[in-house]
Amino acid sequence: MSDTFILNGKETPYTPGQMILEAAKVGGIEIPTLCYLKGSTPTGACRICLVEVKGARSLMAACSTPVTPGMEVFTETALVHQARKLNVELLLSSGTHNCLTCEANGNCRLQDLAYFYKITDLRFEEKAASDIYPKEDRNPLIVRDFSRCILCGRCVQACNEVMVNRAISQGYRGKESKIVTGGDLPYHESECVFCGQCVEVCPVGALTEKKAKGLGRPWEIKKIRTTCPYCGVGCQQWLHVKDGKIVKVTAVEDAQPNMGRLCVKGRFAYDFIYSEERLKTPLIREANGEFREASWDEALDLVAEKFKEIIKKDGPDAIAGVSCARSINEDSYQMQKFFRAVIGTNNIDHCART
Amino acid sequence: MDTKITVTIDGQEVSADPGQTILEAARSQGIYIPTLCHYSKTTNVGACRVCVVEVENARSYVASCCAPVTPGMVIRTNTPAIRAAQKMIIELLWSSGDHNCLTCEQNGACELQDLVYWLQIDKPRFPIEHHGYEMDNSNTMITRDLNKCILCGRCIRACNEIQVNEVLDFANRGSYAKVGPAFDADYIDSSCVFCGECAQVCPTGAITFKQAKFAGRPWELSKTRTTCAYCGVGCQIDLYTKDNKIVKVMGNRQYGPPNEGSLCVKGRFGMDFISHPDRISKPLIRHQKGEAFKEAAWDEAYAFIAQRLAAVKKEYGPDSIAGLSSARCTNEENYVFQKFLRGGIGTNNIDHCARL
Amino acid sequence: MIILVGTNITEAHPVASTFVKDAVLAGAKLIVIDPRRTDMVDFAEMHVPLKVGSDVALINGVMNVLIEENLYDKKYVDSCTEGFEELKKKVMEYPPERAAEISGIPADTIRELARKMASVKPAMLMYTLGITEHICGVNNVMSCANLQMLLGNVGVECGGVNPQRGQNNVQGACDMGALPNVFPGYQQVANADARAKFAKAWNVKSLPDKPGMMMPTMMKNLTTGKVKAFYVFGENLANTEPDIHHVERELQSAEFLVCQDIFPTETTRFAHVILPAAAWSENDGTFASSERRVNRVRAASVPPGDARPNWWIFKELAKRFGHEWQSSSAQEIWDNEISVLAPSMAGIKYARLENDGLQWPCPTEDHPGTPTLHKGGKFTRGLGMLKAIDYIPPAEVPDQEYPFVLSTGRRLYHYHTRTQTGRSAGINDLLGEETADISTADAEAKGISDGEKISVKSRRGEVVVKARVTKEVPPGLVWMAFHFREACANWLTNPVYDPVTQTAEYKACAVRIDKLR
Amino acid sequence: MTVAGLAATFGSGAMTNSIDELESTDLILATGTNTTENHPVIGAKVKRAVRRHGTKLIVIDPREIDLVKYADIWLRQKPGTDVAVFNGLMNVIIAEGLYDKEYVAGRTEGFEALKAVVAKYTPESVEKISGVPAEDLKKAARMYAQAGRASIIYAMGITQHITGTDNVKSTANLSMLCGNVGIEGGGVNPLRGQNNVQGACDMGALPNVYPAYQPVAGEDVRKKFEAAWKAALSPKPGLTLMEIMAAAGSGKIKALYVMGENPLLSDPDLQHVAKELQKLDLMIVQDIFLTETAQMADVVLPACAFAEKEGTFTNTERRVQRVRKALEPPGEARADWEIICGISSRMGYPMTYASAQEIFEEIRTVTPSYAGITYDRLEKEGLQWPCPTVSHSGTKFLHKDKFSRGLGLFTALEYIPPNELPDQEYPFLLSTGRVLYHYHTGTMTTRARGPVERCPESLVEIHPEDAGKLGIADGQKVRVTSRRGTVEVKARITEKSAPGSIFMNFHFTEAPVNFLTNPALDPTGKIPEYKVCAVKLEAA
Repeated sequence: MSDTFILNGKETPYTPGQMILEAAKVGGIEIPTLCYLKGSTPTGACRICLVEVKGARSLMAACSTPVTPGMEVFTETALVHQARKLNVELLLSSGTHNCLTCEANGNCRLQDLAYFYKITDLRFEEKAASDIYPKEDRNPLIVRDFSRCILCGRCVQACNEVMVNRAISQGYRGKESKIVTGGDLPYHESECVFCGQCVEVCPVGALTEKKAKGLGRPWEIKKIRTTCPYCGVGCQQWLHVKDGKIVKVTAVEDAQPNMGRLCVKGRFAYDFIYSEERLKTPLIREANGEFREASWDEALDLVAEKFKEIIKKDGPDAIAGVSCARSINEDSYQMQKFFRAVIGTNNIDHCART
Repeated sequence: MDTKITVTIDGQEVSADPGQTILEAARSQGIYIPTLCHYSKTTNVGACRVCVVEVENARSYVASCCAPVTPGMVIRTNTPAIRAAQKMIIELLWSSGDHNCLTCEQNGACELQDLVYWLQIDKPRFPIEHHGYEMDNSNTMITRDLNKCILCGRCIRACNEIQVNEVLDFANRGSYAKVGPAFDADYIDSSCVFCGECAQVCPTGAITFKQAKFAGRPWELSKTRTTCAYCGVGCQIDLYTKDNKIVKVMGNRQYGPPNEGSLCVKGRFGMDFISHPDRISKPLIRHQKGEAFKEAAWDEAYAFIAQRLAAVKKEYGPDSIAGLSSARCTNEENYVFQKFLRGGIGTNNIDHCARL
Repeated sequence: MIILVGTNITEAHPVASTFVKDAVLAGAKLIVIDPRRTDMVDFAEMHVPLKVGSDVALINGVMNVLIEENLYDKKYVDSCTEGFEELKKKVMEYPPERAAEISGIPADTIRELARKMASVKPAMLMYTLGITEHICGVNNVMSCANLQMLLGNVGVECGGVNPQRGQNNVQGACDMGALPNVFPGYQQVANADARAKFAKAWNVKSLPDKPGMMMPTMMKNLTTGKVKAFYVFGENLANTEPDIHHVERELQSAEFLVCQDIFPTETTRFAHVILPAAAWSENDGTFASSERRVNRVRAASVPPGDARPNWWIFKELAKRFGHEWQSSSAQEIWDNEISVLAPSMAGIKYARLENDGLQWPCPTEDHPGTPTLHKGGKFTRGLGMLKAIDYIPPAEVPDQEYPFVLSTGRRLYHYHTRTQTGRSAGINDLLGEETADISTADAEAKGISDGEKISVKSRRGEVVVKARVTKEVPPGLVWMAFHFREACANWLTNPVYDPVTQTAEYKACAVRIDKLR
Repeated sequence: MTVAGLAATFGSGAMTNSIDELESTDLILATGTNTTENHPVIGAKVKRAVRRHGTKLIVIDPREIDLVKYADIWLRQKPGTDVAVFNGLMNVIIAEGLYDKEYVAGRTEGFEALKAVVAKYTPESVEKISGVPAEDLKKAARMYAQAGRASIIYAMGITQHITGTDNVKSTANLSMLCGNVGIEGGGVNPLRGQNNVQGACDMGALPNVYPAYQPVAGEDVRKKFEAAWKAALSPKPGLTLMEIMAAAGSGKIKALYVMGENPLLSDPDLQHVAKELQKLDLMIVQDIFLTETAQMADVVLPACAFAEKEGTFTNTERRVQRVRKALEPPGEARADWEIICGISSRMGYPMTYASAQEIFEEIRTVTPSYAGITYDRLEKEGLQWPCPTVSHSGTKFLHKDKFSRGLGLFTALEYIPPNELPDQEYPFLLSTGRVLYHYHTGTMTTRARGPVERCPESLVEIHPEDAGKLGIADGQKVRVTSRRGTVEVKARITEKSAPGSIFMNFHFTEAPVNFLTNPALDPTGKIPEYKVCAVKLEAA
């Protein structure tokens, strides 16, 4: 077919309109990038995805250069390598990038690239502390550390093009550049609805989750995939678990139905399960009206005995039950089975209506 | 027989053995006290002082790794004052050298980093000292970057007390203090025998495994515990692998015998052969004497051998066949091999190089 | 094109809303039909702020235009539906002018709306509780279906009538037969064959053939004594049901109330026995999402104290009645019982759910699942049924004494009665208390300023709550949520129900608002 | 050699005690072991014992090895005079009444015969044979006898002689004489050279025994294995390695199957071995590299390296430990057991194990000392056999209260000189062994960057006196010639070996020291005399 180009010497198919980065990925070549965010307009901001295109005067950004028929692209030449390495080094000087105190340590694309390109010292001087915007962490959920920000713009893309909450944008110019909310207000005074998608896509430690701070580094964490317990969309999540405790929730990328997105509840409202107020033992009401703790055997025996009594006296239809629209299918199944098969009534319903 | 004594740690009554340090007594109860210079099976030196605790009626904070418990002692490990002291100590250690994890191979497996995280230190209060030490890149096995050294002395004790190679020691004093072989020599020019124990015990990125550099971050590696393939000691080793390659080898310290975490140069640095290009990857058959080998499929090789062995056995009897088993193969393989010769061929002509 | 009816999607289903917004950015047209100026209006080509509860009239008006102006999909209607003539007859009673009178939407706007709807195909209609929480909830749903069938939008990709379920596993609870009339997989209890099948599977002689009570009936019957024992699993009825004062009297009168939950709630106060349950992240199991997708839920932490998985509690209870249930994990329950008994889920097994789940119907283990129902105009029941529907006003309409309409719903930062979100650090900081949302005009007229505490009162109760003066609500409307106990809208709401589904009319009742002295 | 010597004396051939015990015992006698180079981790333990626990150390070795630095007494015997030295030690101990009389009376037999023979070996006469000063010998004897718990460790320096078995028995004699066998911290402890020598022996990869040293000649044993393996078994003990080579040369052996060994670099008198192997009709080699031996084969089968398979090794202290798969094998390489099974099955003797673990389960049923060991039990630490039942916690040291054979047997032994001693034509004594940085025939370590950096090529150690006489400088190439062959190798001038003795390693195919070595065998253990042969030396 005619729609092919030459990728590292190999004829590779592409779909018209595809950028080099995407076409290469389909062709099995992963081109490193920091700013590229799948599904949004490429910005070419980070200059890490540079590739050599035969006949072009300079290296091209693979994320924003469309493939043309027969185009010859080289992704791994010495020149490319050198340019990418230089750009990583320049990014490293854009702020303070000492991983020692960074919550993103171990989950940082910039760090990955520095390692991949075997960078052993910082060639360029870091930005002076006085030239860096102060950290913003007055809201309860998201920490914005501008000393780590590389202005790649993924958060802006995520906010405007993915979640379309339109809360942040690129602001100011040149050395003063900053990712800002409307009026450069702190997040919690802005239009932000705290979906946290900006944190999800931040490739470095500029945007981190406040609640996860200090609870565990990425390598100490086990990821468990589950389904969100809130509305009926059924978003797929990763629970980040350390020592049996959830420390953070992120979205499962490329998974139906949410395709890597979450809302404020799904992302941040997981810790209710650790509330001290949780019911921890069966409770039985005493004659004086107060509850007392009981064993499972005692509580279940009591329920069974009372139900049997009522069935005997008033028939099974004198018992009714409401199942839970939040618990798992298997629980609802068990409950209706219990009502139908054990008690002998169809008086089983649930709050589907709210 | 000594009797147990009772002390109070963080309000909890704890029974301890006389002579036990506060640190040991606390850890036996699952109470966490951070340490850096402490390394089990070596002398407690109290060098880093991260393990400080409050002891009632003591005039100052006590380094728990060195202080023995005494009856009735009341110890507190987690007061705000102790945490503040620990923060101060860690910040001082941090400022004592170049501790930027971005370019450190030890990132993710650094005990100084762990404590900075654990204590939630945001930035050091003290100016960073730049020593400008040259890296010791003299050999292919161990890299030393003294700019990341916190002078905890673990490498020295490992070298002298665990391996007893007596190569490393402190030199100079005060802020010029550094660790190394005699006459501040590079490793390659010293009496070092490259057991790598110093790199294994180093809590920071000061002494690292050179061949592991840029071969994968700690969190990208898989760890498999196995038994070393060299001499008959049977050291328990942890192979750290990435992309089907061995990145580094560490002695397994989780379980005791036989090596209790130590390794020698072969076990530590002698594993390259596994992914060496010389490895045979396909059966080879020489169909006629004098001919060159030809690559073959397994089935072909099996059939060739079976048919030829059967022919020899038929013509000359089972005792015309012999097998050399291997002292390097597993028990299961030796078992299967001798069973094959005895049960399958019908000869006891089975031996191996036990005598070498 | 996307048509949103009675759904504040950015707050109630935020992630779903991002896909709608993405679609708009990519060029899709959006129509929002909602009394309130919800966030999605920013993205809409047209906002139709109809009067609360006038949905049937409006839709009938739109369909009137579609038929009058010959804009409907005749081919589809002819080949895939029945009942068109009756529908047409009924719809002819709702010329735009009449619909305008009821809905408050000008006749010309209704015409424009109809033409717009007919201009793009396919169009997807999404609704939520703004449609269902009315005494005419079923009628509203059927009207939406009528409209979409008339436009030929059912059974095509990116079309259809798509309810978004309010709670994470409403779909699953229904699928599992936690309904008075059906077994798992919607097999009728009245059907003798179904009963025989389940009786055999469950190892019992017989199963009750009479459909049971729906929840409001159960609760009513607590006071009549017809229901003696009430088993409430994971629901906080004392906050979620309309007219809390009344609900509490009902719960109070239960002879024996069992509550099974993860927290003490307003409802557990009335229990005789409380059973502590394992929470979401402490269970292995499955949820079914709005789009019928069965997804895995995985255990990531251990339950506190003695709390146990719900399925275990039921199994243990059954044992005390002499029933020994075999399955002893959620997976066994699913793989060995549910998927065996519910034909639409027969092909769904845990082993197949590792990644993106499966959408039922999925009848066999090699079936890929069903993303779009009624494909190619093939309805489950054969032909799509067009139903003639009349407008009925809400049960309680404003009058002199109670001149405002109260409508209720959810807000972004909280979920249901806040048992979960209220206990998650940071979320309360984002929204710490309930407000009564009122229009600028009403606020001015009443001299109420933003943030001021006011009284909201209905025939059933009164709450004192902060006023939130906003352009989101039209004059005459008060809008509240039911997340917070003190200022819960359900102290005020009207316990009247749709006769079929017994869904309460949360969306409309009459209230008055007063400045506090 | 070890199995032959110790089995005859105690009834069981293996390290009697555990590595762990070395660190806290009262005295260690190290003989014929360059521990810090060949077993560096055990070497560290010995050094730790000396430095940190006050353990006394006696080294008996012709070379000035590293451990000498740590030793209280160093006895530098002439190579091959070990029996004399040990007899001399015992002579002193018995003469001075320092032996454990109660132990000797209660737990041993053959004391009188021993006493009679060692009486001849006075320190003075031993000095004449071995060159060890009589006074030093006396001091060492007293120190050993009075130490309390004393452990003897030895390696190839003891076994690789035509008197290897006698040497081993001598160490056993000494240990029993002072009541050191069957106690913690004591014993006679051979340090095995290869990682799984112990396991290969345990598994019956020996011509005369089935797994767990059950003799093939034993009728009952054979019946048991015939039933277990469902095959008729030969009652005739097979040939040992060196005999196999000879039989190949004489045409009695037609086919040789070699699994993971490289006899063409490791066996003595290589040129002769090569000729013998050439005569085979069929040679099959299974290995991870195309070794010298593999290059001669008719079929070469690619095997998995240790990190590419599951299984167990048994270490020198009888500890069975797990080997785990960490990597995928290259190309089509397969685990050795899988290959054997494949061939066996095709030869009409089906072996169909699904995993190493399944094989181990079978091993347990026919190997009483392994019966209690399971993979599950090996998850954490290994288990030391004997471990007869699953509730048995393994055996830290052997012969507690009772020897495997009942009473410990003293063997009265006379000194026999090595088979080939220096003479005028071949005036130097060559000893061979290993260096720290390499292993065996170098297939593994010469393919590892670090070891090669430290030790890139073979060296011959020459004493400065000899070097001076011959005009050889450090680093110069020299030619070493024996009656069997010649090799060229770089000289390393060092005082490690005594004047008149030179030392070489066998790691490098470029300088195959086994061109030179003498294939004379110990009559019982059939081990060649790698440690002594006569050579001449000249600058190349």
